[in-house]
Amino acid sequence: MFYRENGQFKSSYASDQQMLPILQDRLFMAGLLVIAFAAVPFFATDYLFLSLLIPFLILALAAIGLNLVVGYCGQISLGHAAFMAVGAYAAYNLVLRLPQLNFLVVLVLAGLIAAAVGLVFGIPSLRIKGLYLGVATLAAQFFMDWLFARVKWFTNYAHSGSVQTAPVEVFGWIVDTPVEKYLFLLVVLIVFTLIAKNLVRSHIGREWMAIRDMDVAAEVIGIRPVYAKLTAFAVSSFYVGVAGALWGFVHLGSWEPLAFSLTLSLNLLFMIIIGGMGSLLGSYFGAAFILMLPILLNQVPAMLGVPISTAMASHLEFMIFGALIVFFLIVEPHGLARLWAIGKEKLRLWPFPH
Amino acid sequence: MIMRKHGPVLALGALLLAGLVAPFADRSTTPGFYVEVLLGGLMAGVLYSLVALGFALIFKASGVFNFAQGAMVLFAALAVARLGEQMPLWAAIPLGMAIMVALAWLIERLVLRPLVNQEAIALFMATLGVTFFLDGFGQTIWGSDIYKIELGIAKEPVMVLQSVFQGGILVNAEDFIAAVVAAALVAGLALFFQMTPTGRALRAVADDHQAAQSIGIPLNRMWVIVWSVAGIVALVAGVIWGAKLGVQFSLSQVALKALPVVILGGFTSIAGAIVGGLIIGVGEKMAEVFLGPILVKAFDLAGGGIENWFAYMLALLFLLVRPEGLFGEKHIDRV
Amino acid sequence: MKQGAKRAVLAVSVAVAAVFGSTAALAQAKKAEAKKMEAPSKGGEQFFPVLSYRTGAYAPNGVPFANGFVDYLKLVNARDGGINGIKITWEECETGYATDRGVECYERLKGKGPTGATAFHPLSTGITFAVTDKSFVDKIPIITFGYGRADSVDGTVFGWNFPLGGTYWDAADMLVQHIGKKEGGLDKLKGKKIALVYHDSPYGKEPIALLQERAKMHGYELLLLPVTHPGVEQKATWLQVRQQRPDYVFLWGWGVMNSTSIKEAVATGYPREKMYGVWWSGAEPDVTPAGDGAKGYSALVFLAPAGTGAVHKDIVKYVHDKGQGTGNKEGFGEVLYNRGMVGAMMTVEAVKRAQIKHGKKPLKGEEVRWGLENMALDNAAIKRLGFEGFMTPISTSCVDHRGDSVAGIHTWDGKRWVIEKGTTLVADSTIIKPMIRASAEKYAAEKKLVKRDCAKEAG
Amino acid sequence: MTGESSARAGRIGEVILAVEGVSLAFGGVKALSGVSFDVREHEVRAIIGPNGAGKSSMLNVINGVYHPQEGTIHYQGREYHDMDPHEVALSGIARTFQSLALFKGMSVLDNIMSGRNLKMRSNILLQAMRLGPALREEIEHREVVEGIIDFLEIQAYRKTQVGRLPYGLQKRVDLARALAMEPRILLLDEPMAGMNMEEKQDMCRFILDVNDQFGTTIVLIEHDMSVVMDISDRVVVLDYGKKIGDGSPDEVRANQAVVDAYLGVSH
Repeated sequence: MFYRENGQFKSSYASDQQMLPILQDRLFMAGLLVIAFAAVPFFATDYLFLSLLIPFLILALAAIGLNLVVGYCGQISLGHAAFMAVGAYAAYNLVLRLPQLNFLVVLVLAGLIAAAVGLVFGIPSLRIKGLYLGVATLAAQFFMDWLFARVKWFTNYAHSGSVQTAPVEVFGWIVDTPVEKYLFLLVVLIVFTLIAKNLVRSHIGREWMAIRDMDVAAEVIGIRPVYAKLTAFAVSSFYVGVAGALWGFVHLGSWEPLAFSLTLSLNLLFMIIIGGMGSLLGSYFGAAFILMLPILLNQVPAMLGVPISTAMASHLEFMIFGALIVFFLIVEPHGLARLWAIGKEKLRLWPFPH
Repeated sequence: MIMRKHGPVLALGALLLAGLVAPFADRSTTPGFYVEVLLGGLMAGVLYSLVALGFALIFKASGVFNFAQGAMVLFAALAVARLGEQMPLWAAIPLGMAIMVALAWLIERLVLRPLVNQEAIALFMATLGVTFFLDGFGQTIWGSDIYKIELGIAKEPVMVLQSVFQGGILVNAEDFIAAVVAAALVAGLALFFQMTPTGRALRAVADDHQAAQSIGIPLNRMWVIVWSVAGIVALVAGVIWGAKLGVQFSLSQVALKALPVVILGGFTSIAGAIVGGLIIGVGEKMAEVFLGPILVKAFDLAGGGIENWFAYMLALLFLLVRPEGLFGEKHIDRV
Repeated sequence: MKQGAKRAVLAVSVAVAAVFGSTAALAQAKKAEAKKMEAPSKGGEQFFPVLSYRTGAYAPNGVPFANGFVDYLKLVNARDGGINGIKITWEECETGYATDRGVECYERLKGKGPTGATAFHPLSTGITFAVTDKSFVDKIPIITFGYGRADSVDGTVFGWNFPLGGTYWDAADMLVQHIGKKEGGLDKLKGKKIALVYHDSPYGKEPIALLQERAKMHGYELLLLPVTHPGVEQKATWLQVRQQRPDYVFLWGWGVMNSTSIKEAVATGYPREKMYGVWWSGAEPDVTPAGDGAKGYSALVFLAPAGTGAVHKDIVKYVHDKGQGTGNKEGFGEVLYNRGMVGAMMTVEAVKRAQIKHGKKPLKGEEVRWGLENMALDNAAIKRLGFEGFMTPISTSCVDHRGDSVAGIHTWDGKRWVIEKGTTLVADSTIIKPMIRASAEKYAAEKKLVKRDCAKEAG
Repeated sequence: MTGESSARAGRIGEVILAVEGVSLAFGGVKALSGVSFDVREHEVRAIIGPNGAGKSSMLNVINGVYHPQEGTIHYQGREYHDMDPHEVALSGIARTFQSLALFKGMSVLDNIMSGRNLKMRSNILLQAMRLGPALREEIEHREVVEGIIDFLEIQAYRKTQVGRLPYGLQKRVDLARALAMEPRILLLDEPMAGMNMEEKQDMCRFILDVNDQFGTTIVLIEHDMSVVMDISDRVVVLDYGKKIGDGSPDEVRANQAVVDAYLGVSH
């Protein structure tokens, strides 16, 4: 009744091409932003910030990055945590060696370095596809794990191989309380989401999707697969690199190479499978879901008065993760984002059945 | 023409050969030690091959890249180890096999059948889900401690060939038995595929699903069979590996070692899994023992440990030269 | 720029402006609020967070430790009615030995209970590194007895870390001293070769600095052999051991890595008598999977050896016999179970101690710190608590967060750990102290920290 | 019909594409052996033949998906060698596909817009920010695409995901995407396969309109002889990878080898 586009006519292509063509969507989004910026900071507890919201914002960014290459360009990667590591260590060394740099510049540079590395490991995608590529990206994972653990320069000769960072400072603003971290990350995430949205609805995005959907046909209509695949890898690694730098500086504060292990790569992949491949919104859903599931599994049974042992809870977590992945692949391959879309479709017809 | 086709492969072969000879540049490498490293690599390779064999079998017959093979190895090993506490091993192993067959049936029913005709990548991701499920499920029902499988083989090494090499060569009975079992398994599988009607049907399925179906081969049953066979292969790998290193959660990580093997050998080739496993096993041990210290010295690294990525890099390089792998079949795009 | 994009950009820029404008004020308000939270809390409960790992690659070691820890807490409640009448509550959180999960657990548990978490045992050097930063803000002590950051002994920089009873630098130092003694003097180590087979994580890397320092002094060659997590793949490592033939191997493993190392040592024929483990590589799960092969292998033993004593009788009486035992009594009386118990006991004692200053009420982490900084567990107290023979006295101060580090050596005889009689090892502080100072200074500089002035706090 | 085709015949120009002695083999299987023919500007040229005659292989060779082992292709007087499909596309050759090769996860509009990709220039940074030039470019091309959408009468399906359209419409979107490239030569791979009579007539009309209105040269593969004969100027007949006939529809119809080939198939 209230959610429909009837009567909203577009008189120009520009207005037809805007991000949210339907008025209600725009209102909804504005409301969401107001809540995120104005309401959450006052109501959320430190725990909510530090354990859920802050990691959520960063992982959502990383998931968007991964989604660009897997969901939009169709090139599977099992090693994206490696590019997060590149971003994190690049930022660490930039801050260490060029302390006068503004942190935002550091972020962009870290992203660019990650993009360069991503480009190198994206090269196999020109010769190989699908599962072969997945295994090739594992090479990136294991190589980067090794590199940052072994080459002492990267960790500034820290005797334990673990690095520490001071709180982030942007234009004199020291981002150290949970609220500040949250707001800083929220702004970063929104900016990067907008950029990603722009990319996927521009011709570069169509090139990626064309390669994903039917690579031979894409080439025949003049798309250079080399360019499309490598830009996807580069942009994706850029995003993930920025996310890695934030993960290290804002969330962890100190870390070792294990923080960016294969487990994280697989978790990122699960985020986009469950959230929705080829959907930015899905990246948000997936990140939230993967982050919350273990926490809920640990807490809900206790709340319901059926406490289960810690061991059982973590075994259950494995099992539920696994089962859910299979479930989503079978029942809704486009993930939570698709369920959301179906919900909206229903709302459009409501209260009339058809 | 020949150079263009085989040039890269020859170059890679030359590189491998150079790698095999290079350690002698260092005078301190005695021939005896060299042979020990070689044997160590081969033995590790045999175990990689066993896991890779499971991958290849399933991929060949169902086109599924089964990430869960490692989890199956762990699950089978856990089952045998825990059952072995209640009963003699000769009973625990067949029972473990029965469990693996049941598991294969369940996977076919609950995971593969609903996903039939989906893209390969979706099936692959589904096996990722199966991996997680099995890891959790296995630890729930079997426990998460380190368990033992006693095959009753002496663990202490023996010195052999003292007359040929200075200082002799250290070998383990365990390793040789592992090699023999692996060889027997491969021979058995080869016979199964060549001689039995089921085996022939499986090969037909591998060649062309639709054609196989159209001549009345029930696809679902074939899948159950091939996953069962892969499960039994996983059990053999798990028992051998578990007897050597103990059965624990970490065992499932061996799957990660088998991935470069199938890449190198070609996804569809059983011979490839075996040869690839041996190449990777020898390659990474050689690299770690001989190349590692050189890199550590040259770049002032905090320790070697290059074997973790060396296998992947080797596979990757090979892939760029020959995308279909050593024994894989060339794929042609149709429009 | 046309409507749609323009509107979006406008919305965002307004939002951004609003954020930058309001954040400063908001942040200030929050900071002030944090300071104000001094109000006395109701309810007679002292909350203990328990970070554990009962699943995954490290479960064999994590399970007995957690069981011992929790059983002791249960004992204190059942036998003594809590700490001077204050009931202990606790919650376990599974970290899986992973840093990010550990941080999440820390955040989840730090505010629980009427007064927040008493003190954390991260049970992983990686997690210790990550939560150390947070301790400055949250003011909750982090107890890392026998692990964690070696430089955190320095209480003036690491105000909240308590590596009670020893660090990895101490452990490495003791091992070098021990083999020096065996060789007939530290000068005999010249030209010897020592291999360190270590878990490739902050945990395994910590001792390297000390071993290198000692190598410079005594002229032995140090061979570094990292083993990648989780440590089931060690063939190449031990082939290198076989090639290099080191005179000694120091084992710095955790979880399944330890037993695998011993098995590979058997397979490559390296004598177990020449292998020495750190105190985390000398428990039952580390040797039993290797069967008879582990016979002759030695490790440092620190605080809690295997066996049962007075306190175990109480645990059986008050906890197990009541059907309250944790995890099917798994590991009861083993090295790691006992160590878990000692960990819980030290925390409980710190709370008791802090109650002297702050009163018999639930205490905040900040108040518990005083107890940890003024620990005085002498032999009499240890005996009274039923821990005789399971630990050595510990006394700490604001500057020294460790106390004395004393350990012995025990050897696996194929059935049990046997303590080497008459071997008492004490770390050489003349070597370690300057290293601690240098490393702590570096940390303070990187983090831009203001150091504590202990003299002033005492006065 | 004859009158119309002779009127069109008047517009036919010089040879634009010449295929000489092309042979192609996969492993041991020969798909094409020594095939030669030429295409003149503005004409409608058909390649026909029974299943497995090598028609699709021929198209794949022309637009660079396969590289022949022997033979040459001259396009606009220049020989091209080992060109990749996107280079061929850039030089003005577009095609449609026999088994649909649309980007099924994208909307109709995006599918057609992707045909404009090779004409879009703004760099990735401009696109990321959607700043002036990138946005203007997007709108300019949108206008062209809207023209094509009107031309092919698919206005109603603009925002629909392609995978959900019925087959006949998908074929039209495939044609639209190729047209969006504004090609000089349009290769059509069985554009009428699987259609009913009405749809086939629509498609014929569109093909002739394209040829008339835009002057696009058309190379057309068809399995079904009857339709093709009506709309094409000249016809090449392939069988087992060899050329067995070439000429006007009437000449080909009279060719005994062609008749045998088709009869052979129907047996």
